[in-house]
Amino acid sequence: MTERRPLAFELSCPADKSVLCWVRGVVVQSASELGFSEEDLHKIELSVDEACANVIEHAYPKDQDARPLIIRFEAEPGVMRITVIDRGVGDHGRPGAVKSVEEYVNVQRHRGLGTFIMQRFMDEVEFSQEPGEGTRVRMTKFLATPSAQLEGAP
Amino acid sequence: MTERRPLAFELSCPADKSVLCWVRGVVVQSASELGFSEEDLHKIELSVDEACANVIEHAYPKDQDARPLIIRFEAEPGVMRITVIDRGVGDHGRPGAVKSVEEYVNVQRHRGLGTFIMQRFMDEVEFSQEPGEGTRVRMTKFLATPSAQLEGAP
Amino acid sequence: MKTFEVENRALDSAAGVVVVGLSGYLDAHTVADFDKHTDDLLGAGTNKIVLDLQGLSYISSAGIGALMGLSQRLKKHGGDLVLLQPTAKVYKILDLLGFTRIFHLCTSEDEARAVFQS
Amino acid sequence: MKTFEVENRALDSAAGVVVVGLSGYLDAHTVADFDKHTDDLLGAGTNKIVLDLQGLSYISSAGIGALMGLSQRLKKHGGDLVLLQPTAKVYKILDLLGFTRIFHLCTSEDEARAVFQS
Ligand SMILES: Nc1ncnc2c1ncn2[C@@H]1O[C@H](COP(=O)(O)OP(=O)(O)O)[C@@H](O)[C@H]1O
Ligand SMILES: Nc1ncnc2c1ncn2[C@@H]1O[C@H](COP(=O)(O)OP(=O)(O)O)[C@@H](O)[C@H]1O
Repeated sequence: MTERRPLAFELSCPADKSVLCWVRGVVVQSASELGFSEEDLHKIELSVDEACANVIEHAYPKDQDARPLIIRFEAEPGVMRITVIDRGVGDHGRPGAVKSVEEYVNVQRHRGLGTFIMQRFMDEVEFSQEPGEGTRVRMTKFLATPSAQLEGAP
Repeated sequence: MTERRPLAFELSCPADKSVLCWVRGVVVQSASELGFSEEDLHKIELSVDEACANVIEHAYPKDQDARPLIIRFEAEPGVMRITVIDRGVGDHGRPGAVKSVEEYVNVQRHRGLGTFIMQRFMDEVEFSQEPGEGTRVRMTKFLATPSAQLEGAP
Repeated sequence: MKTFEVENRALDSAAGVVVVGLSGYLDAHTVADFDKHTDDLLGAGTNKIVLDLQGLSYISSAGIGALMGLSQRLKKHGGDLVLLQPTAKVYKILDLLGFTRIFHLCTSEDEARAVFQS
Repeated sequence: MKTFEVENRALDSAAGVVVVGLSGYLDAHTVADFDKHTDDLLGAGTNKIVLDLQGLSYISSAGIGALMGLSQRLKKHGGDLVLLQPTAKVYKILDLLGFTRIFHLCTSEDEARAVFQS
């Protein structure tokens, strides 16, 4: 039978809220080809959504026309990396994520849940940003090995 | 309820046979959001596959490492345009497609079916190529209006 | 194409409880519709809401934040928010993040009704 | 991850008819597996093949070309190719392109067997 080669691609589209559903669809479809569990697929879907929603909401000045949202997807055996890239302001000095759901609930202004989700659901999350160069969020998820899955089972 | 904005995006990935299945998945998912019928989705899926398979098989010299395959997707009300782009040789002087399945069957070397499929299944197909600049295949599909769909029904 | 819908269905108008059904996905895009709908309800004096989540296929932080905000506003007006029958996927998302500890979740309308009677 | 599989199942070894089951998708990527498998069969003297397409979810020109080539080679050796029970989608693709006029399609193994007895 024919085996798949590792998948690598880049998506680019306008940073508009209406693309979120589509991006989730593409990312879940691609990640599912790598053999992630349903729960991991939910985690990946949500994390990518949060990173993209941040680009859409925070990266660009309201009046800017060109608002690229770029999603880079790289798979190697056992590991998937997704990088969400914008060409926006980049100098936000990210106000740390909440540490727990309880903290989020008690804080007056509900913020920081997006970063909490990415950090909780992905194995590694790296932010990098340069003023005027935009932001990159690089998220890594390891495929659970069969034995690790067994250990996780009840 | 929230309405979708027209979708526009660009995919780029290595021109390798293993990406075909993934490209088909993304394109079908995206086209289905526009409301194409199942039959039209089959036609779109096959046409894009043929254009991409041509890039993978014909666009690049065997020994070339960087082999980009780019798929541009643009939707406006009632119409979808997909452009399949490569940066390859571009000077192939495309040997006309077969005119019918019977011609294809009788010809010794089975070639030209890909172009036949694109031209048969899409509403418009335009090829453009420049030596050394690669090839672009721009395919347009119109959404059947409800009345046109009724006319087409048995 | 419809991606999200929110609609009222009265459960118990005597007790002032409104059932609101959600369908599709609740994300940063569709949350504006949800906020507008629930703002209208609060403006009309509603303070007890059962959100029927049977038709909801996905929720992101934007949606969770909206549920959170709604819940707190209803409580401030002496009412409450109950989440009814989330799909397995939405339940999983809420649960993995710890929100099943925060929200009031019910598996039947009877159970939801009882919350407001106690 | 498996994307395409091809496997032999003998239908009637006395009559020399081999049933070959396909599953997954047959495109420019997977067609090499198909070609290798059918080359081996022809090399072993098979000239009558029933291709069971019940599990095949997709076919592109590369796959159709391979079926075409196989059919012509089998005929040259005094045999034939019969396509058994394509899925609705694969049937639609073949039909829209006119290939249902070219290939021998059957809806049951009995029908396929009869083709080779006549
Ligand atoms: N791509 C980005 N460009 C600019 N600022 C960003 C970007 N992503 C996040 N931020 C900043 O980081 C903050 C934290 O983001 P997040 O944890 O997702 O929570 P929220 O979006 O709810 O505020 C945002 O409020 C914003 O100020
Ligand atoms: N992207 C491309 N770059 C270079 N040559 C191409 C490209 N696409 C098609 N061709 C040429 O056009 C021919 C016709 O293609 P097609 O109709 O799909 O049939 P087939 O691929 O079966 O030959 C190919 O054989 C090839 O020579």
